[in-house]
Parts: sequence; C-alpha cells; structure tokens
Amino acid sequence: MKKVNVYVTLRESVLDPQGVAVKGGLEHLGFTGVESVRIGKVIELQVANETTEAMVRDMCEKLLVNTVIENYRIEMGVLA
Amino acid sequence: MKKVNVYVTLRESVLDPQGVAVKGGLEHLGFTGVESVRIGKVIELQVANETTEAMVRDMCEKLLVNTVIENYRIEMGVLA
Amino acid sequence: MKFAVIVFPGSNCDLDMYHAVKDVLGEEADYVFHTETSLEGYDGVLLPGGFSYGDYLRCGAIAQFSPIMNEVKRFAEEGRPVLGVCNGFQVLVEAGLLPGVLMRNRDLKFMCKTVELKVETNETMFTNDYALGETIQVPIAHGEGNYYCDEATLEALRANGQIAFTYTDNPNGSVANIAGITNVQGNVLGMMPHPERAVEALLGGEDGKRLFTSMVKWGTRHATYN
Amino acid sequence: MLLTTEPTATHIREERLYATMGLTDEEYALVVSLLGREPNYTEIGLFSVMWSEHCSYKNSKPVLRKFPTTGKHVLQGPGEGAGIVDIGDGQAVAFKIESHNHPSAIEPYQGAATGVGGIIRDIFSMGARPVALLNSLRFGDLNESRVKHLFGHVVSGIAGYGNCVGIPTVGGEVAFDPAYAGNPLVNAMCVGLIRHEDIQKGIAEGVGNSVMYVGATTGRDGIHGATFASEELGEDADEKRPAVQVGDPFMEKLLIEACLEVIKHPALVGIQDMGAAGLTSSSAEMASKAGMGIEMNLDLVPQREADMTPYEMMLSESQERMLLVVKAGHEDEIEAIVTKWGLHAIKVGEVIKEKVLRLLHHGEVAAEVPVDALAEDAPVYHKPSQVPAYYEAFQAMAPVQPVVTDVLATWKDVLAMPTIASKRWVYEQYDHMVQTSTVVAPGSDAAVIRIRDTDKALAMTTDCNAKYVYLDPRVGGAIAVAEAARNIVASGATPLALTDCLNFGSPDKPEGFWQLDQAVEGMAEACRALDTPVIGGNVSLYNESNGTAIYPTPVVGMVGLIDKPEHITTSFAKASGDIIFLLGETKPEFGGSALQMLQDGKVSGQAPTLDLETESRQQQALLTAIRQGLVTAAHDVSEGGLAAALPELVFGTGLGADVTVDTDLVTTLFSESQSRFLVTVAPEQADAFASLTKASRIGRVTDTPQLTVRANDRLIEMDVTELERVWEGAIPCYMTSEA
Ligand SMILES: Nc1ncnc2c1ncn2[C@@H]1O[C@H](COP(=O)(O)OP(=O)(O)O)[C@@H](O)[C@H]1O
Ligand SMILES: [Mg+2]
Repeated sequence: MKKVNVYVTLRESVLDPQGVAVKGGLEHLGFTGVESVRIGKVIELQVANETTEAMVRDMCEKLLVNTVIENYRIEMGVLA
Repeated sequence: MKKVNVYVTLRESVLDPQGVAVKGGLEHLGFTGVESVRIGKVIELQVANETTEAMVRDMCEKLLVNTVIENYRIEMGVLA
Repeated sequence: MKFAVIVFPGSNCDLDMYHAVKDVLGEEADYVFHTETSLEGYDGVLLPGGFSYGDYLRCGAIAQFSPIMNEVKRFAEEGRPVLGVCNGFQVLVEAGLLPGVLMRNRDLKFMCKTVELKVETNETMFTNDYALGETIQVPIAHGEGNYYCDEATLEALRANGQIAFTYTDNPNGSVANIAGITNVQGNVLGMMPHPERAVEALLGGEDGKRLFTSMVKWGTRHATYN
Repeated sequence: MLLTTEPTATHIREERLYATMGLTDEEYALVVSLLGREPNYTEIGLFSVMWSEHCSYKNSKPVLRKFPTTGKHVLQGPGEGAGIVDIGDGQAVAFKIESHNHPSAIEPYQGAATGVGGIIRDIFSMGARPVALLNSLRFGDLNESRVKHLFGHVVSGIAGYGNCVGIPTVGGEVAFDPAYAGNPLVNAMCVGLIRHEDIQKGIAEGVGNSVMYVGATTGRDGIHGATFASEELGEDADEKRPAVQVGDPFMEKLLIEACLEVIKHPALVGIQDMGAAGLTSSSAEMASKAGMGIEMNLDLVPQREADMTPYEMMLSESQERMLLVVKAGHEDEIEAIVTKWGLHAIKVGEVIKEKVLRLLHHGEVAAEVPVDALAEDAPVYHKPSQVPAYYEAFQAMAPVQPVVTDVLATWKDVLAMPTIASKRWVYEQYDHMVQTSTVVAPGSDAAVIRIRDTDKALAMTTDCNAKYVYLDPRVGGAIAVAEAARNIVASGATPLALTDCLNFGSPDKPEGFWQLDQAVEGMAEACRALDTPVIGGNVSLYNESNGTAIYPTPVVGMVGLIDKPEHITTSFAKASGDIIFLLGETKPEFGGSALQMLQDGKVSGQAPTLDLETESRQQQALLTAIRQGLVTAAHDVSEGGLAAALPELVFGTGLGADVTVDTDLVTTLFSESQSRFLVTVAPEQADAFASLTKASRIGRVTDTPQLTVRANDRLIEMDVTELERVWEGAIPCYMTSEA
C-alpha cells in the first residue's frame, strides 16, 4: 500500500469565485496584504504498491481532473 | 510577495462521502487496487512578505479551516 | 416520439422530465437505468437534472462513465436528439459531447428561481417552435451553472450558431450570458434552465413546453431515422 | 471517546461514570435493579442514550399527554417515526418536525444538513414518499458576525442536503432575536405521501426473522448525540465536537429509492431508521414494540473505522442507516432490491423470543439487556413548576402604548427588521420546485403542493411567534397553533393536523418547566378548538447557553387539504379595483410586537389576546368564502401587523392599495391583534363576501404602486417600490457583509 497525492488547481486564466470570496473574507477579518487566494483540491489516494505514476496520470486525465480548466501535480508517496 | 499553501484535509474520523464516490468511480473505470480516496483542499495564497506563519495559522483558525471537521498543514513558500 | 429518460444514481428530475413528455405532451417515454446498454427503439434521449453520484468531485464527472453513456454517445454521433438539462448538461460537458465546463455560480450560492431567457436560434431541433429573439420564462435551480469556455471556443460557438439560449439577466456569471448550447451538428443541447419545470400553467408557466414540441415536430419530420 | 480498555462495572459505579453520560445516581440505581446486577460499560451506554430526554421524553411525557392526538382522519398518532392522516381515496399524508439545534450550533452546515436527512428518514421509514421539506430557524442578532456565519451556513446546509436528495424545500420561517444568541434553533419538517396499504411500522416480529442493516457504514461520529441534544450548551461545547456527524445526501437518495421499493415487498416485517441513539434505539424499540428480543452480532456491522468497540458501534450516530426486519429465508430478495441501488443489505442479527437485546462481539456477549428496560422503563419525572417573577411583573404592567413620532420612517424600519423582511435570500437557495408539484412556492402564507393524478393539493406551514410565548406561554402557545391554521386556511385548505417541536430551556428550573407546561396547555386548547390533533413531534429541552434560556419556542408544523385546484389561494393581490376587506378586530395590542422590539430592543407586557371561538369562526368564514369562489387573495395578519401584511399583499404585483380604517394610525399599522386576515375580493362579489363573513370593507386595490392609509386621526401615503426595496434588501444587505 502506498500513498499518492494529486494536487488539482484551477488554470490561471480561469476566474476562481471562491478564491475571490475567501480573499474578501480575510480582508473583512482585518488580514491585510493578501494579494490573491486560489482554491484547489488535494486528492489523497491509498493505492496498491504496483501503482505507477503513469497509472495515476491516467486516473487524472480520465476522472480526477477536468483539464479544460484544471492543472494537476502528482506526488507519489512512499510505501506505507 | 510570497506564496503560502494551506492544505486542508478532513479529520480521519469524519466521513468523506466525496472520497467514497470517487473511489467508486475509479473502480468503475477499471482502476484496481485503490484502497481509499479522501478529498481535501489546497488554498494557495499570495501574501505580503511580512506575513508570518502565526498569521497564516490565525487565518486558518478564523476562516480558512473548519476545525470542527478539518485538519490543516501550512507550507510557507519562498519569496516570489 | 419515444423518449428515453436516463436515470443515474442521484438523478432527481427524472420524474419531472418523464412527466413533461409523457403526461403533458402525451408522447411515449421510459426510464432507462444507467446500467442499461441499449437505446434501441428510442427517438430522443433526455438527461435529467439532479446530483448524479452526489455531484462529488465535479458535477457530472462520475456519471459520464455509466454504461449507458456509451450508447448516448453513439446516439449523438448518429445525429439523433440528445437533451441534457442542468445536471444532464454537466454530464454532457464532462463526457465531451459539448464544449466548455460548468463552474460554481458567481456568488457561490445555489439559486432557484424563474429567469428570463432569450432564444438565440430557432433553427435547431430543440427550438424550432420558438420565435428568434423571443424571451421566455424558465426556472433555474443550480449551484454550478456558471458556463465557462476559452475565447476560441466562444468564437466557435458564435460562428456556428451553437448558442441556443442566453440569460437576459445573467444569474450565475456564465460567459456571454450562456444558458444553453448545442454541439456543432445541432443535435445535442445542454442547458442549465429547466424547461420540464415550465410545462403547466398550474405551476406558473408553459414556456418550456415548446422545447419539447420542437423535438416532437422535428421527430415527425425525420421519422425515417427509425 | 477512544477507549483502549473499558472501565469495569465496579469502576463505573465507584467513579460515577454514568454521570458523565447524563444519568443521575437514582437512574443508575434503577438500572442496577432492572438488570439485577451492575451494568458493564456498553450496557450503561445503552441506558444513557435510551433514557436521555431526546429518546425517552422522561421530563416531557406528562406534559405531552395534554395534546389531543386522535381525530377522524388520524391513521397514526405519536409514537412511530411520523404521524399519518387520511386524505381520502386510499391516500394519506405523513409528516413530522424535528430539532437539530445543538449539532447546528457546533457545526452549522453539517448540523442543519443532517437534521434534514434525519427527518426525511423518519418519513420514508413509514413507507411514505417524501414530497416536501420545511424548516423553522432562530438566530441571535443578525448584526453579529457569528450569527451571520451560523445563519448562512445553516441555510446552505439545509439547501445542500434537500436539493441533492431532490425533495423541494417549500416553506419555513426564520426569526432573529438576542434570545437565541448562544443557542440557535434549527427545526426541520418533512411531508410525505403514502397509500394506506403501504404504511409500515418499526416492529421486529417473528422469532428467527433476520435483522438487516442497510446504508452507510458505522463510524465513531455522533457518539452520544442524543445525550448531547439533551444537555445545556456550556463553555465547553466545542470540546464535544466528536458529536458532529457529516451527512451524505447522495447515500440518502439511494436509501430512499431502495427502501420505498423494499417496502412493497411482502417479506419486509419492520423498518426503522437509525436516528438518535442509532443502532440502540432502532433495535430496542422495534423489539420492544413486538414483545420480542433481538440478538445482534456486532462483528457483522459494516464499520468505517478500525477497532470499534460495542459501545462505540451501539452509540454511533452515523447518518443514512436503516434497520430492517425481514422474513427468514427471504433475505436474498431484499438484498437484490437494495443492490440495484448500489447498496447492501447485511444480516446482522435475528429476532429472538427472550425479550432482551443481546450483543455479540468477538464471540462474546458484550451486552444483554431487557428491551423493555431500555425502551419503556425510563423514569418519568413530574417536575416542580413555578410561575416566573417576570411573568407576574408583565401581567401587572399597564398595556403597552407606544409613541411613534415618524410613522413613515418607523414603517420602513419595521419592514427592514430581519424577522419581518423578505426571506427570498433564504428560499432562493432551496430547490423549491423539484418534483414539479409546487403550486405555491415560498413567499405566500403557506406552500401548496399538488397531489398528482388527483384534484387535491396540500398546504403546509411552520409557525411560532416565540415573543408571545415568552410573555404568556399559554396564550402564546395557542397563538402558534392558531397562526399556523390561519396560514393554512388563507391558502384555501382545511387544516388536518399538526406536528410540533417543543424548543425550551431547562425543565429542571421550575420556571422553565412552567413555561413548557403552560405553552402545551395553550396549544392543546387551540388544537381542540380548531380541530387539529397533534400527530407527532419532538421535544428539545435544555436550550440554554451559560444559564440563559431561549424564548420558549413551540414550533408548529401544520398540513391542510385542498379539494380543488381552484381553491388554491395566495397572499398576492391580483387586480386593480378588487375590494380589500379586513376580517377581525384591531385593538391597541403591542406587547411582544415588532414595533415594541424595534423601539425597546426587547419585549414586555402582555401578549395579544386570543379568543379561540372568534378564531375558529373567522377561519371558517374565510374558508367558506374561498370555496364559494369569492376570494382573489387572502393573507393572515401576523408579526408586524398591517404594516407588514398590507405591503406584502401588493409586493411584486405592481399594484397599490387605498384603505380607510376607523382606528388610529399607530394601532392600524402596528397592532398585532390576532384572528385577522386581509382579503381581496372582485367588486361584483364584495356584497356576497361581506354578508358571509361580516368583514369590514376597508378599501381597494389600485393600479399605481402606492399605499394610502386613511386612519381616524390622519392619512399617510407610502411608495410601494420604496418599501419593497427596504423589505427585499434587508437580509442580503446583512449577508453581503458576512465575514
Ligand atoms: N427558512 C425558510 N425556508 C423556506 N421558506 C421560508 C423560510 N422562512 C420564510 N420562508 C417563506 O417566506 C414566506 C414568509 O414567511 P413568514 O414571514 O414566516 O410568513 P408568515 O408570517 O405568513 O408565517 C413564507 O412563504 C415562508 O414559507
Ligand atoms: Mg402568513
């Protein structure tokens, strides 16, 4: 069994209304100096040891990520 | 300006219906050996250089994280 | 005309869609479960609203892999009518049958109300019963109906006359006020507003009815398909 | 509550561990005598949840007996998941309201969402198809950012769950008052339709029949939720966080479809949802009702987390789970249905002859307790009652006589009070149209849902003006029932029955108990006068924070029946020239009014009076007029008086009104006298309406958006668009500044 993390973020050209709202919220709370906020996903997978990065990439392209608007980064973990 | 990432994940004892559904989806697609899937958030902040980790922690506790059901980890980035 | 109303786990407007075409229009309709592998004998496919697979991960993302979706794709490729409403639209986009993506509403809230739409083309099999430029009242009910596509795609949508409906008062932040689009061939329509909720005067309006009568008219003219 | 080694029976006694679970010394002693021995850790856990107020009603039982619970249409009164009322043609309506106050205070989104999920299960476990949801919400002052946060997240939690399962949320109410600052109220109601032959009971009959588990896996979430719900929220509320459960509406949707299909199967003997006290209450109650026992092997319970103890499994309140009793030998047929919906039905035990709940774990008996001891033998308390000093002081006060210097400004201020202002911001987040049966959407007096394939429709509402209940529990309780009925009647329906959620403070304080007792007394009187039996409900006590109780808030959920579509009536004026009537008498009554709240920031004095005979007469008169086709719009006059009701009559219509009344202007606009309706009638029907109802003709609907009120002392004019801007804008304005 090993751990794999997939980080999914919105492409830069895409507006992130949730990020904008959170930025507003932070300002409202008095946090100054926050230039931008963008919100993405972390998908934490526990997978069989045989799982290769190519297989995870395949999962991303097919299901985990919508490549029209999202980018992703895979972090293959160590054996658990 | 520097980059800060906050990783927000569901506490372990908390049910993650999203993760369960995604696991089902992956199995459906023929990916075997996926033991568990849990879905969290990455919050990417661009903040003023003066921003300390303690300040980010404060943002997390006050707004970014629902500490009732979520855990978080801060990654203070380098100057951009 | 005989319609297939596709039922995914988590679909919840399947009954409404069925009721609209069967009870109000008097056409034939069946529920077709996501596990089915044939659309034989149907003249039109309806993908209803709801929260397929809980809309977890992304709306419509998991449903696109249901066995029936292979048939829906084939059906669409044959040039036959496929209508996706709300979650159905999201499934069509995720499945690549329509371009773009549906993101969270601009103000991040789910929104349920009747809005005004403008009919941008009446030359499709879904809109031939409307007048060009006509405005109609149709309910929306979604949290992720903010249509997005890049500039090039938007140009193409415009050039090909693929924009079927726009909002006159954009409720969710959609690019170019887009409420519904077709594919290039014009036989696949996806829209966020719910025409099936606007087919009876008792419930507040009938402006959605002509979308279905358009399909039926087109279907009778093209009866040779079966 | 992760215990590696469990305390022994001796330890539990010596350290009084039962006390941390909410049991008293006397209750512990009673457990020992019922068992004939000292309970082990799992066993005392079972008792602690089953004997909590939430499950046993130990403090409220004597009070609840006051309610009339029978009637010629009642098919199922209190006692099952939900009450059921006959609506003719073999059909019936099932409904119930329930609180999720404490979980919502800790985690507003999930607390509210799981509250909705729980009440839906109560309905479909009866065999009914859920067709509508309503809610009743109370928060503190909306100026506070903590309150904005709670309100915003509660609303989105309700929306998130209801929208996803595909049940329209068609109505409700929201009020804001500092009384709820530390203890918000979140009550959810569900209405379902059922055919008589499909009515199910939670019963475990037939020795050898299988006990099957369907739905989500069991985790450590929500352990001690029922006890938590029965305790006061203290400073340490945050430490009780493990009690928070997360809802999965997608699972619920599958569960609804699977269970409604299973219910048609003759092999199903009984079904009950695992609500408060989860596996414990569902198994013990089903067995106790049947006069049987249940033996369960906990190793077979689907578990989400590793190494769960029997205590944890039995007390878990993981959501979206159902317990079924199935005829032996037919398990596969049930499993086949459930599998179609992507779920599993797992046999976890059997019905046994000995009337005990026996739990096996890793080959050993982890607990063995008589089912009746759990389900029936909880002590019942007759709490001491005492008239509070505040009440006596209020009664002795001279009638409240407000001075209003700038009537126009005050009128606007009243409409901008968040409690009075438009709730569009709330209900537009709810899918109120799914299932395409919503004839009258939120915004009118009651919501109306048509019943497919019939001419009939159902009207439904939730109501309670807790300020009146605080001033005078007995009168206020009666008003809550009367107001709900008024909303039902104004929509063209005959009230059928009601469900109630008694949200009160601690019954351990004699003054608190008095409020409960008196409010129920008043409600019961109104129920009898208006012929609306109580078919079910929920009690939520200990709604206090740091020693201060909320206003006593007995929320009423009522359902009424409409025979013909043409009787469906809304509160919106239809045509210029229609005559406006005011039914009922306007007296200078300002105790507990919106005006008093606006001016003083708190309420005092006497609640408005209520004469139940008059109430009943006015309601009957209006209903008769509606049925005779005389009425174009009807609107009950409630909180905010005519100052709220008159503009609401014309908002959104582009119309105005010109009325003349013979009371002074302040009384005319702001009095909250009871048993009143505003009604519009086409001119040619006006005489018929007047002679039928004895209502006074006060004016007419005009085609310009202007309100003209001619009182006996002066005349004022008000621009409707200006009022509407204030009324529509208030809540969005508070909420855009949400942190
Ligand atoms: N929490 C809520 N959920 C859904 N609808 C609501 C809610 N609060 C208020 N509404 C709707 O707004 C309208 C006005 O509510 P309210 O002022 O409480 O009416 P009334 O005083 O006539 O009972 C009603 O149609 C009601 O159903
Ligand atoms: Mg009303």
